[in-house]
Amino acid sequence: MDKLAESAASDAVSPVEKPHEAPPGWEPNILAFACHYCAFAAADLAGVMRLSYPSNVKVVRLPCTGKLDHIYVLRAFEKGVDGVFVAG
Amino acid sequence: MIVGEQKPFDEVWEMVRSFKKVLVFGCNTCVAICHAGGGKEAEILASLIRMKAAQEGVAMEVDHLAVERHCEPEYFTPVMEKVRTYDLVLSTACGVGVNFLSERIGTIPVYPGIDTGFFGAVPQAGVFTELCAGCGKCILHLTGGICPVARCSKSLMNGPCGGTNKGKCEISPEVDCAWYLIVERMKQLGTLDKLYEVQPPRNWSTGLYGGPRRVVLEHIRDLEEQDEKQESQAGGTDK
Amino acid sequence: MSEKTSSSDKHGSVLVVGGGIGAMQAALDLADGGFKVHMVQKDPAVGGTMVMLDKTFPTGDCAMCMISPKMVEVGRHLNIDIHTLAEVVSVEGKPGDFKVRVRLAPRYVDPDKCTGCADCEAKCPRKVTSEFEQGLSTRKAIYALFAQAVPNTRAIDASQCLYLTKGVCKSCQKVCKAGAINYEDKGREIELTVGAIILGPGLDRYDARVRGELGLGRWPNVVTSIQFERVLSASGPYKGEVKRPSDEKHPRKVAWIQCVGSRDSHNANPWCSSVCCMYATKQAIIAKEHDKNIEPTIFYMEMRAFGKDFDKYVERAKKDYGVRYQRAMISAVREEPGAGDLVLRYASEDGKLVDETFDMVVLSVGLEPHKNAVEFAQTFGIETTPYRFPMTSPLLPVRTSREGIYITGTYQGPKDIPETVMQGSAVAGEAMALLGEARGTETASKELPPERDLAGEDARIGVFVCHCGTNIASTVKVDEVVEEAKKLPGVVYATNTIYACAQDNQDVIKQTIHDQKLNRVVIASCTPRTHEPLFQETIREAGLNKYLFDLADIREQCSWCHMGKKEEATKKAKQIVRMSVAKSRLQQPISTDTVGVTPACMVIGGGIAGMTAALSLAEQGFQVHIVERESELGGLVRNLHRTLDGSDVQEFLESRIAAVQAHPRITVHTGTEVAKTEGFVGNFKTSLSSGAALEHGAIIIATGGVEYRPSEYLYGESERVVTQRELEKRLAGGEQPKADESFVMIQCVGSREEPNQYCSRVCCQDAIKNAIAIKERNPNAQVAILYRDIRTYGLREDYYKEARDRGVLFIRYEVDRKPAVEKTNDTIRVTAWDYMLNSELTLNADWLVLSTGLRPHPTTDRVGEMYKVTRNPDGYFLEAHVKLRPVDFPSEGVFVSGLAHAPKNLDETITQALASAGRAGVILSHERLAVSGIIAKHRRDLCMSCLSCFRVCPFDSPYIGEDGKVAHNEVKCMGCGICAGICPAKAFQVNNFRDDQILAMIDAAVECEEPGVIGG
Amino acid sequence: MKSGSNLERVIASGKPAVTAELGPPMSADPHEVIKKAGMLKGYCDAANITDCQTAVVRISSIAAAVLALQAGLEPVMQMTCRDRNRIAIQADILGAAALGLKNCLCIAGDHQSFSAAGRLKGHPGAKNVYDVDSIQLVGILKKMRDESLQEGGDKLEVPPKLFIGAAFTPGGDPMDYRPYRLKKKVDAGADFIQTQGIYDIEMFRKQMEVVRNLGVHERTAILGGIIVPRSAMMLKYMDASVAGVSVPPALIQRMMKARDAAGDDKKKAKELQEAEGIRIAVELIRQVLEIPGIKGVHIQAIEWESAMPEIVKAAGLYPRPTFND
Repeated sequence: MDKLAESAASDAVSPVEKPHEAPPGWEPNILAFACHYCAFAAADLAGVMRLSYPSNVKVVRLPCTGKLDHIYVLRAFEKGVDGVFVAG
Repeated sequence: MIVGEQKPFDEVWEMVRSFKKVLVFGCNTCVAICHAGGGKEAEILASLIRMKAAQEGVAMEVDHLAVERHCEPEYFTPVMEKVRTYDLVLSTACGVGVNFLSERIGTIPVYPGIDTGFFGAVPQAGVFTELCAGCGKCILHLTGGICPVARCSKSLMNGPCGGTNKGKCEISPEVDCAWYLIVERMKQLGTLDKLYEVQPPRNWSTGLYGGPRRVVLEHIRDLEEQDEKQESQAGGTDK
Repeated sequence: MSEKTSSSDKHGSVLVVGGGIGAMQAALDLADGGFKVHMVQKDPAVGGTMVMLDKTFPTGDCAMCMISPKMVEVGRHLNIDIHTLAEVVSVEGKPGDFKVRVRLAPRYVDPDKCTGCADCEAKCPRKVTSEFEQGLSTRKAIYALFAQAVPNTRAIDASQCLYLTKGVCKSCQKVCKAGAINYEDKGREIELTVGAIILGPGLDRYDARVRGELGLGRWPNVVTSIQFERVLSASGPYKGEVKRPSDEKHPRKVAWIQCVGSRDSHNANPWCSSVCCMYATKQAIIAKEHDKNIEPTIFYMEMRAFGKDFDKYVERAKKDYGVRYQRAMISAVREEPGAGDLVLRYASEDGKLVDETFDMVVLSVGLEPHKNAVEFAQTFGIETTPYRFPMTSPLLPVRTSREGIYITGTYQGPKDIPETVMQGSAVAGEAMALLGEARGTETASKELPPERDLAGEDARIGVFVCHCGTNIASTVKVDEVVEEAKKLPGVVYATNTIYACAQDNQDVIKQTIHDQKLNRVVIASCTPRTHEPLFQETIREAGLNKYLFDLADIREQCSWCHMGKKEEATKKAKQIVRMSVAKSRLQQPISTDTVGVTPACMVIGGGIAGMTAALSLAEQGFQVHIVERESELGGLVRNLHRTLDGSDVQEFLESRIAAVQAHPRITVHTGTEVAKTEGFVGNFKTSLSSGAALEHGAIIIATGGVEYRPSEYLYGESERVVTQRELEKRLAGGEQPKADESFVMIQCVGSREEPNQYCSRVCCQDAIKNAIAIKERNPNAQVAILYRDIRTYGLREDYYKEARDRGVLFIRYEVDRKPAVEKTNDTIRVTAWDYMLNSELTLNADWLVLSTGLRPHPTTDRVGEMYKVTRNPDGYFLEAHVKLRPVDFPSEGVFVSGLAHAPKNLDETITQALASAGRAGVILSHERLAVSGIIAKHRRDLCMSCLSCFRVCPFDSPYIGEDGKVAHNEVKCMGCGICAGICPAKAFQVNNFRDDQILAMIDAAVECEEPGVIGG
Repeated sequence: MKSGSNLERVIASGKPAVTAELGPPMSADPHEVIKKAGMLKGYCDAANITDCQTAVVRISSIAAAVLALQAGLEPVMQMTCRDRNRIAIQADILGAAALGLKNCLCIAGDHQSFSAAGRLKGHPGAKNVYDVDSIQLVGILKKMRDESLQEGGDKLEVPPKLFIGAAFTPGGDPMDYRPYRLKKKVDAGADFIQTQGIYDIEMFRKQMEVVRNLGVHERTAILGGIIVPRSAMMLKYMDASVAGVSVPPALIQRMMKARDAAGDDKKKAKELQEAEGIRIAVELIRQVLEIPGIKGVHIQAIEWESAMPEIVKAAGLYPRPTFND
């Protein structure tokens, strides 16, 4: 492994892409993957307490966030979801 | 098992960007175990390529598929008809699989999706370590079961060089000095005296340096030889 | 209904009085173990004190998150009847057969009709100070105690209701679409027949207004600790923001005053409340986590961090959170006029009086028996102590003076959550032992129709969209959602319903399944966390496999959080339904397996913990094998002669050993160790070093601990230096101290400093016990105790006082200034720093007595590795959950008790042993154990035995089979799906959370939306 | 005489031998080598010409050795196993002998990732060779010289007459194995041994005792390695980072004392430390030479060749013996 060459390359090209400018009024479409036992319960509590948040957040319940598969996240992005929130 | 790592995505993208119909083709044996190139990783890589293509505005169809092993034709022959419908096969099998499929696929290019590394053990989940270099001439009985060819940075045969520092190799404090381990192990085994003898220069021709290798089981070799004989005899009568 | 009939005159049912965590644990263990439970709770909901807490020490876990599933479980249990707003009026009869009369106060809301939608609460015009929020906010006259209340039937506060007090209003009745409001409710009395009674009414909090000098009720920014819990709580009055009541400003300097109402025999209660040191530490940490600008100071007299990992928690509070611990008594709190700030006056360590200003003051209020504790005890015919606690003995810690009546939790004396839970399981164990033969005689089970075979059927989904009164319908256009559902593939029927969960609607659902030939059901209503089991039961009663159901949450996760945004909420509700239907379409019937249970238990360790557990289980009717390494039973208790209250330990031990040896169901294997155990819950196979082979369904690890053998303070170099245990032996042997004979005791020898940064818990009492014994025999003998903190927690505080009254000298030392000892001609000279006098102090001791700590037993690691159970950094076994599963291990069917778990006193060891017997009894009482449906399914044809699953599974359900390849034990599987996430071969899929189902949901989540532009 | 080199003759004479070290430049300019050779000439019996030490490209050892020879300094060419296979090695050996070189030190060579311990770019991506190791290399040279045979068995018409050397790191771990490995080198045919720099005399004494018990000191000439310390920092670095080198704290303190005596005066601090360094080196030379079985010293004044005359003189090793045939 060419460590020096590698670090030189990463110096030259930042690994983080520059964020695109969001058009005015644009709201992200967000999909959350939530653990049944904690984050999903928290989402429930948010409702019980009538806490308001944007409606374009939807929750997929998982038995544990350890169940999350890479492909879930990628599929969501491929389908046009703007943000994935994994909570557990 | 064979250990590989997925290639940096930018490198993959440069390979595939000019193709219209790409199959990411996984292998479900060694490279699946090291989470580099099994069906699951092929699916992930296909998804990443599709997204990159969409971002770059490149029209591209990307699918994924996986078979048990790429190094035995019986596994991929049944899907070859489908495989041949693509412009490019991006194989996430090890280098063996890429070569092997490439030879048999016809005119479609087969590109590597992973960098094939080494034969590795799995000391713990997600960790793979090189222990054998496949040199073709095993001397582990002389070195306490620890291979100096694979695990000494200089493949030394006669004990540790002067670079051993606190049991670590001079190339990095992270790397164990194989000879340090060998000496300690041989002490435990009570066979340190084996290390008092000079090992003469090795015959490296059993390894990669002797040219590509081939192993043929004896009974198969006999058959091959018989076939050759028959062919030459047949050739002889033709003339 | 009954599975079997009792052969004796004992009843297979138990009355549990109280609804806190201890009572709930007892109820669940009993009901799961085959007994009918009647829970009588004076509040309108269960939950007790724990539901009011924000977080718990020392792990910082969220209290509500932990207790809420338990409450749901209690609320739904087929064999637990909850009677709320209820009080026991009289008890007659004998053990095994009690007649109990219970008075039910009127609720004015019909629980059979009320769906908990809370529309009434919204409409009710009457605001009332909220008891639950400790007066920091308001509730309505019709109310639920708290958001997650179980049962969630509302109740009308008759003293506040405008209609019931003034005859006007009826708003609730008008708005209730379920017709559940009944102003004519008069309450009633019922009679219950039960075999045993468990009392767990808990304790009250000390009313700190009595101590006017501390300013509670006078200065608004002086709050009680329970008020501060609500301040910290995300569901509390300030939504978790730390604010002070007077001006809702963020306080910077916050002071905690400890021992308010505790350890004060003149003005308040003489006992120690056991939990305040730790909860103050927790509150300081959590406050700091919520707001990093807060500077917490805890004013205390003695830091009683005696529990498992408590000392480490306090150290972390100091080092990582900068919590200041100031050893000082606060004499008065006064408000600075105008600012609302508070000035605390105290004497600093050097004796100077200091005035320090704080923004907010928290009073760490102690615990005390309910006002009516004596009457309560009289109702049940049990004796009380002068302090009004129920009378118990350290050797029979959960039994009252009346046979068949047991106590649990703080009612017995102040204690923390895990000890309360432990006692819950312990009383369950005791009741099971008493009523062993009546097990299963009064429990109900359901007769269900056979499941319909769906072979060859396409999905026929029925969708029911719930209005939830107005909860959903006022925000979501339910009709539109129904129309949308009708268009979805696979949906053959869709309709709306006012209350999906209402009893009559269950019949509607069943009829619709029948009429429409539905084979899958989606209900769009509320959260699956509470309502899924109900609907699953409904469709199962209609002959559908219960896993052919999905709940689309359009209330908690839609209407309630998007109020006033009708369009958006409707659109989201449609998407949620679409996701649910997409999943439902791919649902398959799941057959659940059962495995047989060997009704026997192996107990490792024949000390008092092991023997107590064994006797309880044997009484419950199970075979027990005790495996003891030593040649005789008894363990560490063999060295113990008296308890702090003077009970004869040796006599008790002899009686236990005799009982164990005489019991026909107990086999003792002494001089033996476990060689190997294979199998899983219900089906363990063990071979012993003796060659014997055992089959058993559960394992209790009670391997005990050992006493630390000191190397410090001249131990072993002078015969005048002895341990407390050696002194105890001498005293038990009848030694009479001479007048002026001097005993100097040093505490914390080998405890509370690295590398053993934990309190051994027993040593303070041991020292005081021996000190009192010396003084009793010769008041002129001199006893001095050099200590760091005297930790006579709970009711043990009395003995601390007694020792002081008898003239025992207590001299504090700090760990960085330990006493120095040296040999002189005939005495030991001890030099220490006296912090009171600020000078060096020299004591000439005839006897130097070392209070040595406890250590894990040397076999702990080996046993731990054998059963794959982890140890904490100190080497003690780590339980499954520090708060709510204190005797369980993560591996099902394996339990812990006694010193193997952590240092503890004899009564606590006995309690924990009973608890482990209760927990094991629950498992052993089943002929077969059902395997959950939501588990990972393993496909061996896809698996390549890479061991990824094997390495990550927290429950060890994947294993290497006899053929050398990975196999999966579904009995151990908890369905978390970590294996499925990591499996490179996709050989694992979790039932009902299969990849194809999740992907279908993801796809459905974005269908019909404007096409997404990737990358903006 | 195996080679007839000056070094061999000094050793044969029984007088303590002195070798030095000359690092070739990263340059095609021969003058640097010639200049350094001039400085060392007369103060040592031969000087090692390093072979791309620390895996950094410099004038090749053979070429630089020839330059030194022309400048009147007897060279010890170094041959690492890193860069050449046995074909290239033997070819170079024949060439070197043909050019008149008579001493060769066989070593494994620093790994290519070394790159002057990271101070230079180097060539960490290079492919190393290590066809043979240093012990095998000694054996090959001996076979060429004494049997006129190549490693593969083919005959050599005129064998290379070389005085064969090898290295010894007495303080390297595993320490108890090191003397046995030294014995292997001698068994393979090493005529002389140069050790890694010694600061810990006690350790070296103990290792030499084992060496003597193995009888190795009688079959080869062991030259103790002396690395002339130049600053306290250098000593600390070597103690912490250089494999097989440990520096007793007392030596480091001596150096620090010398540095601190100068206060804030940097120039003076350098002078004082260099003077102390030379004193330490001289003491070490004397101590090493007293150890039974030691036949000389290998003095490395790294990039400080100018210090050699003073050190050699102060150690009583000047003038160097000369032979008039």
